[in-house]
Amino acid sequence: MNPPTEDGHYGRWGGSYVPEVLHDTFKRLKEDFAAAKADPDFWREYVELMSTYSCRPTPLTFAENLTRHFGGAKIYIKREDLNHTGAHKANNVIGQGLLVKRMGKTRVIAETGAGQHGVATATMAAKFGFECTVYMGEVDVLRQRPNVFWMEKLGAKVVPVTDGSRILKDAINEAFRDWVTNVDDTHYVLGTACGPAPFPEMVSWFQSIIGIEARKQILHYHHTLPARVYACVGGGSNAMGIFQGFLDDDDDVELVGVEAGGHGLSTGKHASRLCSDDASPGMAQGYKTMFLQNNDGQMLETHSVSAGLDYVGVSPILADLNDKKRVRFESATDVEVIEALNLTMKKEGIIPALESSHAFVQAFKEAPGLPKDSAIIINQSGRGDKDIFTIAHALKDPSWKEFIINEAREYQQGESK
Amino acid sequence: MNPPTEDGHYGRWGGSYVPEVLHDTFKRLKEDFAAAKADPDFWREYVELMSTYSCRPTPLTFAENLTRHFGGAKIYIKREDLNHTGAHKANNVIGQGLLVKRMGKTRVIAETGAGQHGVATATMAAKFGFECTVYMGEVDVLRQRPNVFWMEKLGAKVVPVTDGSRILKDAINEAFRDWVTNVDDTHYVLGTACGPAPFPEMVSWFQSIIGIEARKQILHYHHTLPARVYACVGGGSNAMGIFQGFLDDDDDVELVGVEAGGHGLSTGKHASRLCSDDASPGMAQGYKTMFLQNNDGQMLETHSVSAGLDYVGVSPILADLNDKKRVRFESATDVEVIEALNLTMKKEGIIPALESSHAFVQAFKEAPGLPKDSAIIINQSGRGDKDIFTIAHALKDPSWKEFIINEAREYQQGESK
Amino acid sequence: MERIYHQRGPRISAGGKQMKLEENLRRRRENKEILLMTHLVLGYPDFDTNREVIAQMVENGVDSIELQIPFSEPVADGPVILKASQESIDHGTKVSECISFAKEMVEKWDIPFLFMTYYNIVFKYGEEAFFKKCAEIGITGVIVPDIPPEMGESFYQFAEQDGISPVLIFAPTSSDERMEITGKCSRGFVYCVPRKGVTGTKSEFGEELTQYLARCRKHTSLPLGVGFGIQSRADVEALIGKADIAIIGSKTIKLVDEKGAASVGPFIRHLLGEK
Amino acid sequence: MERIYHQRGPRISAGGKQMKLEENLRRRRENKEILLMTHLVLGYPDFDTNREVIAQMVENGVDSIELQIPFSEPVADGPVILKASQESIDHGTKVSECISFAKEMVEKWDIPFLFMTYYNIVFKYGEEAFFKKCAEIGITGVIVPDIPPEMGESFYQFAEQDGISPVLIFAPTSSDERMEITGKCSRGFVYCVPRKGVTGTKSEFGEELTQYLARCRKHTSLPLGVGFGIQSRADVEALIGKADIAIIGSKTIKLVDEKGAASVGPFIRHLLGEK
Ligand SMILES: Cc1ncc(COP(=O)(O)O)c(C=O)c1O
Ligand SMILES: Cc1ncc(COP(=O)(O)O)c(C=O)c1O
Repeated sequence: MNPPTEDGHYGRWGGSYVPEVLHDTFKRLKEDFAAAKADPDFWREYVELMSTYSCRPTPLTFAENLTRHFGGAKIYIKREDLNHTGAHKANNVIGQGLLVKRMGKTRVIAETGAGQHGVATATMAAKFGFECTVYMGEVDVLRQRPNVFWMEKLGAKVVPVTDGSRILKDAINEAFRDWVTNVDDTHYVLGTACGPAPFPEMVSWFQSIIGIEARKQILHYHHTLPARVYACVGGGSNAMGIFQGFLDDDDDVELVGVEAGGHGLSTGKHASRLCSDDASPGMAQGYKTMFLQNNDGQMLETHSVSAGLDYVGVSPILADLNDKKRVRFESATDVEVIEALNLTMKKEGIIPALESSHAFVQAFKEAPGLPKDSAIIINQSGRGDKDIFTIAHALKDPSWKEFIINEAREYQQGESK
Repeated sequence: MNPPTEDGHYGRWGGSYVPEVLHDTFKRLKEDFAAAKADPDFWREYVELMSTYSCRPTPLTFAENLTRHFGGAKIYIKREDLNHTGAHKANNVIGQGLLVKRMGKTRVIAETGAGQHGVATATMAAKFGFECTVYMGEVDVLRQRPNVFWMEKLGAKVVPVTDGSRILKDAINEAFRDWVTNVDDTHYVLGTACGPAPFPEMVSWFQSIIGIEARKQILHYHHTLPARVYACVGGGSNAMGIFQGFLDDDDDVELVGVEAGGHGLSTGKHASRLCSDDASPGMAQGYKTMFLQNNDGQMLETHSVSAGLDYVGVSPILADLNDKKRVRFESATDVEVIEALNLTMKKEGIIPALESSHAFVQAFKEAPGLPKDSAIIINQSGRGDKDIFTIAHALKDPSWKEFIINEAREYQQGESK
Repeated sequence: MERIYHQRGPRISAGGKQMKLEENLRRRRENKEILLMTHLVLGYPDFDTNREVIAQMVENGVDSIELQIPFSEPVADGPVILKASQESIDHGTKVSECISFAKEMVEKWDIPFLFMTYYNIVFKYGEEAFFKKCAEIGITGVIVPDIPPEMGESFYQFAEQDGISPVLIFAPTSSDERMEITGKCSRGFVYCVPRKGVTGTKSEFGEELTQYLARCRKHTSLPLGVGFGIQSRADVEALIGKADIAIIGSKTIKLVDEKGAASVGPFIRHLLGEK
Repeated sequence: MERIYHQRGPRISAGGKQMKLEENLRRRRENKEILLMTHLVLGYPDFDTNREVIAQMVENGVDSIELQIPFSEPVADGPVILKASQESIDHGTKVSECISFAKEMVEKWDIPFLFMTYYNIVFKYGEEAFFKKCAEIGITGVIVPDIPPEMGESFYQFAEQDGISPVLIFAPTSSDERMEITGKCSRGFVYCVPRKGVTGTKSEFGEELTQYLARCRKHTSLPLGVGFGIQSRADVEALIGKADIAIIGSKTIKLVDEKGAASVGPFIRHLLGEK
C-alpha cells in the first residue's frame, strides 16, 4: 500500500487538522510511530504479544455448509472473533499499547461505539498498567451495557457522553477534548483507521496483521488467491486490516467494503458514507473524508442496528481506494443483517457480530454467482455475544423478554437470588 | 496415563452401569472410540479441525502483573477461554462430533449446567449438520439465559428439566432418558469426564490437547516444568485435560484440582466431592465415584456461584488420582472466587469464567510461597462473559441493575426500541 | 362383586426357605393365562396410601408387586415415577422405612413382593446387608436396572447366596449374545422391555412385539414379564400366549393421583377381564 | 451610569477597504490598558437574544466580538459552547442566517466582528466564497481552530486575498519553532491559550502565565489575546501589561442562560473595572 503524503493525505483525503494545543503531541506521535514502524523488533514484539496474549494467528475457517448452501464460491471466514476480547479491535489496542509504553505515557483514553474498542482498550490498559478513561455516547452506553460493565470491572472509567446525538462521533469529540486537556501523560487510543494522521496509517498498520495472515492461509488452503474479500466498514479498520493482504494484487482480488444500510439508503436512516448520496467531502474530527452531513456541513444523525458501524465518517484511506476504484463499496440493511446472522449461526455454528454480519450479507449475495473453484474470504471482525441484547430484541425472542422482566422484578423487589 | 480396566474402572471408580437398553450402544461406542483412538488420522483430523474452526493451540499467557503482585512463582495462564464458544468444552464436543460422523449417527443430545457445554454442542451440531437437543436444569436455564438464547439461535432445542433439583444432575438424567428412547440415531455428547465408560476416557482424551500444548509451551517459555498446575473441577474435564500433560512427571509437577467451596465446606452448601466430608462412594448416572449424597444414597443439593461446578459427582479418573495422591484437591468459596476474578480482570485484562476463577483462587493462595524462579500454570477453562448476569449480581453493580430494570420496562410497555 | 384373594394364609415355602420367586410365579401361572404384576413407589404419596393401594391390588387379583424404593436419580424411569420418587424423598422417606413397610406387606399378603430400586441404594446400604435384609423380611426378588451382570459380580453373588432373585432385563436392542448372558444371570423371571424408552411410554403391541417376545423366549426358560405401557385389558390380552406376566407400571400411580386408592381395584379387575 | 460606546458612526477605513483587524485593534489599544473581546454562539438561544446581548456588550465597552457559527462537532470547545452550538443547530440555525445576522451587526455597530467556527463550515461553504462573503459583509477576521497552517494553504491564501484576518493560536505546548510558524501565519492578533484544555476551563493566572505570555510576545509582533477562563475583573487585571486583549468566552453564555441578556452589560462594566 502506498504511504500517505508527508502531511498525512491519501489523495484528497486524510490530513491532520488538529487544534494547536495538540500539534506537538501529534508531531511526537508521528515521529514515535515512524520510528516504531521502521523498527523490525517492534513489529516482532507486537506479533509475539498477539500470539501469547490473544490467539494470533486467528484461524481461517472453511464454511463448508454455507458454501454448499449457496452453491458458488468457496466461502472462507477469517476469525477475528477469536481474538481476546472478541474482535479485531484487540490488534489495534495492543499495538498502540506497545507504542504508549515506548513513548513513556501512563494514561490512555478512548472513544467507543459498540463498546468493543472500549473493552479492548480497558483490557490493554489493565495489561500494561495504564490509567484508562473511555468515552461512550450515552445512547451506546444504553445499548451496549454489558460492555460498559466489563470496562468498569477491568478498571476503566467509563464516561457517558451526553452531548450531541450521544453516539460514537460525540464520544470522539469528547475524547479529543480530554486529550487537549491532558496531553502530557495521556495517549488517545483511537479505535479505527480514521482521525488525524498518523492514526489512519497507524491503526491500519496494526490491523494489517489480519491480511498478512489471511493471505498466507488462503494460499495454504486454497492454493490460489481469493476472488473477493469482504469486510464491514465502520471507521474502516478491520477492512483496511484484511484488504492490505491483497491490495497489491490489483484486479486479481476484488475488495468489497460493506457499510451500514440501516433502514435502507433511501430512508436516510443509515450510515453509508461511500455508497449513498447523503455523504459529501468534509473535514471533521481532524481529517478529511466523506461525511454524512447536510449542506451547511453539520453532521447528520446516522443509524445502524450495529453500534460499531454507526459513524458519520470513514477511513480516508478507504475514501481514496474508493476514488481509485480499488475497493468496491456496498451496503447491507438491518433486516438483511439479521437474516445473514441467523443463517450463519444455524449453518456453521458461528456467531458473527452485527457489524461483521454486514460483510456476510454481501458475500451471500455474490457467492452463488461465482465459480465453484473460486474462493472468497469474509472478515468476521468480531463475535456476536456482545450483541445479545440487540439481537434478542431484533429477533423478538419471547423467552429473553420474559427473562429480562423476571430479572428486573427480582431487582425491584430487592430479593436476593 | 494408565488406561482403565477392560470394564472401564480406574481403581475403585468408574465402570459402566447402564440400563440394558443402552448396553449395545455403549458396546459399539466403546469399539468405535477404541478404533478412533488407535487411528492416528483421527487425532490428526481432530487437531486440524480445532486449529481451523477453533483457535488451537490456545496461547499460554504470562501473567506478568499478577506475578509481580504476588511476588512468588511466575504465573502462566492457559487460555482455553479463547476457544470458539469461549471454553475448553469446544475440544470435547468437536472430538465427539467427529466420532458421531464416524458412527453415522445424525442426532446429538447433551446435558448442560453452565450452558457452555450446551452452546458448544449446539455449535458443533450446526457445524456437522446434526439435529440437536440440549437438556438443562430449569434453575440453570434461569441463571444462564444468554447461553440458552444462543443455543436456540444455533438451531438446538433446549429442554428445561423441571424434575429433581432442576440442575446439572437432573439434566444428565433426562438426557439419559432421551438416549434410552432414541438409541438408534442419537449420540449423547456427554460434557465432562464423567458418566459410564468410555466417556471419562473419551472426554479426557479429547481434552488432553490442552495438556499436550501446555507442556510444550511452558518448556518453550520457562525452559523447565512448572512446579504446580491448577484447574477447577466440576466434572473434571478441563482438569484432566491439562493434567495429562504432566501426569507422568510424577512428583516434579504437583497437580491441584479446585472444587466449588460454595458458602464454605462447613455450611454444607458447596459442591466439593473430594475435599469435603459430605461425599462418599456411590454409583449414579452410570459410574462409580465420590458423590455428595446422604446416608441412604440420595444425592444432595449442591451449591456454587458457578453453574459449571455445581455437580454431585466427579470424574472417576480424578477420584482415582486422589486415592493415589497424584492430584491434590482444594476448594474455593464463592466469595474468594469473586475476589480472584476482580483481581485478574484489573491486573491482566483477562476475564476468567466463574468456574475457572476457582483455580485462580488456589493459585493466588500458593504463588507467594513458591520460589521466584519457579512457574505455575492456571488453566483458564473459559471466559467470564457468559457470567455477566451472575457476576453483575454478585458484585451488586447498581448501573447493571438499573439497566435491566429499564430494559424490562421497555418490554413491559411494549415500546419499540 | 367382592372377592378376596390371597389373604394372609399359610406361606407357600420350599425347603425351609421361603419359596423362590420363579417357583411361586410358575405355580400361579399353572391355572392362569397370564399373571398380573403391579408397581408402586414407596412413600408416595405416603405409606398409608401405599397400604391401601396394595390391599386393592392384592384383593383384586394381582399376582406380585414391585415396591420401588425411591432414588433421587432414577435414570430408567419416566416422568411419573420420577416425580413420585422425588416427592417421596422430599417429604423424608427413608430406606429403612421402605424396608419396614415391605416387611409389613410381606407378612400381610401372600403374594411375592419385589424391591425395585437403583444400584446406589443397594450399594450404600451394603450389598451383603441388603440381600440379608431382603431374605429376612421375605422379599423374593429385586429389580435394579442399573447393575448389569458384568458390573455386578458381588451383587449377583450376594443375591444368590441369600436366595433373592435378581430380575434382569431384555431390551429390543439386546443382541442374542447379550440375551444369553442376561438370561443366565436373571432369576425369577426376565423383564422384557417391549420398546426403547423409559417407563410410562406407550407401547405398540403389534407383530414386532410378537417376534421380539419369541426371540426373548429362545434365550431363557424363565417366565417372561412384559412392562412399560400396559394400560388396558386389550393390552393384557395381546400378551396372552406370548408372555407370562403383564407388568403395570406408572398407570396405577397416575390413577391414584387422579382418583384415589379406591380406584385401583376396579382397574385391576378391568385388566383381568372381569366385569 | 449610562454610557454609549461605538454607536453607528463613520467607519474607520483604510485605503478604500475596511480597516484591517490588526490596525483597528492597535488604534483601540492606544488609549486603553487592555481590550475586551467577547463571544457568543449565533442562534443561541435565538438571534433576538444575540442582538440584545451584542447591544449590551458594545454599549458597555467591548472592543470586538467573536460570532461563533455553530458546528455539530466543536472539538475545541467545552460543554457550555458545545451545548449552545448543538441547541442552535437543533432548532434550525443555518449558516446563511448567521451570515445575514453578522452583516446586520457589522452595519449597526462600529467594532470589529470576527467569525469563530470550525473548518468544515468554511470547507462546505467553499473557502473562496466564504472569505468573499466575509469581506462583503464586513467581517474582519476569523478564528478557525482546526485548520493549522500546514493544512490550510488555500484557506490562508483566500483569506489574505480578501483581506480577512485569520487568527491563529498559540498554546503552552507550542514549541518556539511552532510559534514562529503560526505567528507568521496569523493576522489581526494571536489567540494565546493560557493552558491546555478546552474553552470554559478555569485558568490560573500565575507566574507560569507571565512567562508563557512573554514567550508568546517573543514570537510575534501582533497583539496578544488571551482567552479561556476569564471570569472577573481580577482576571482581566492580571493580564494588563502582559497581553493586549482579554477574551471572554463561555462565561457570558452562562450568564445569559441564568440571568438573561440584560445582565451582560453590568458584567462587562465589572470586567472593565467600572463601578
Ligand atoms: C466487531 C466490530 N466490527 C467492526 C467494527 C467497525 O469498525 P471498523 O470499521 O474500524 O473495523 C466494530 C466497531 O466497533 C466492531 O466492534
Ligand atoms: C468454563 C467452565 N469451566 C469448567 C467447567 C467444569 O467442567 P469440567 O470440570 O468438566 O471442566 C465448566 C462446565 O460447564 C465450564 O463451563
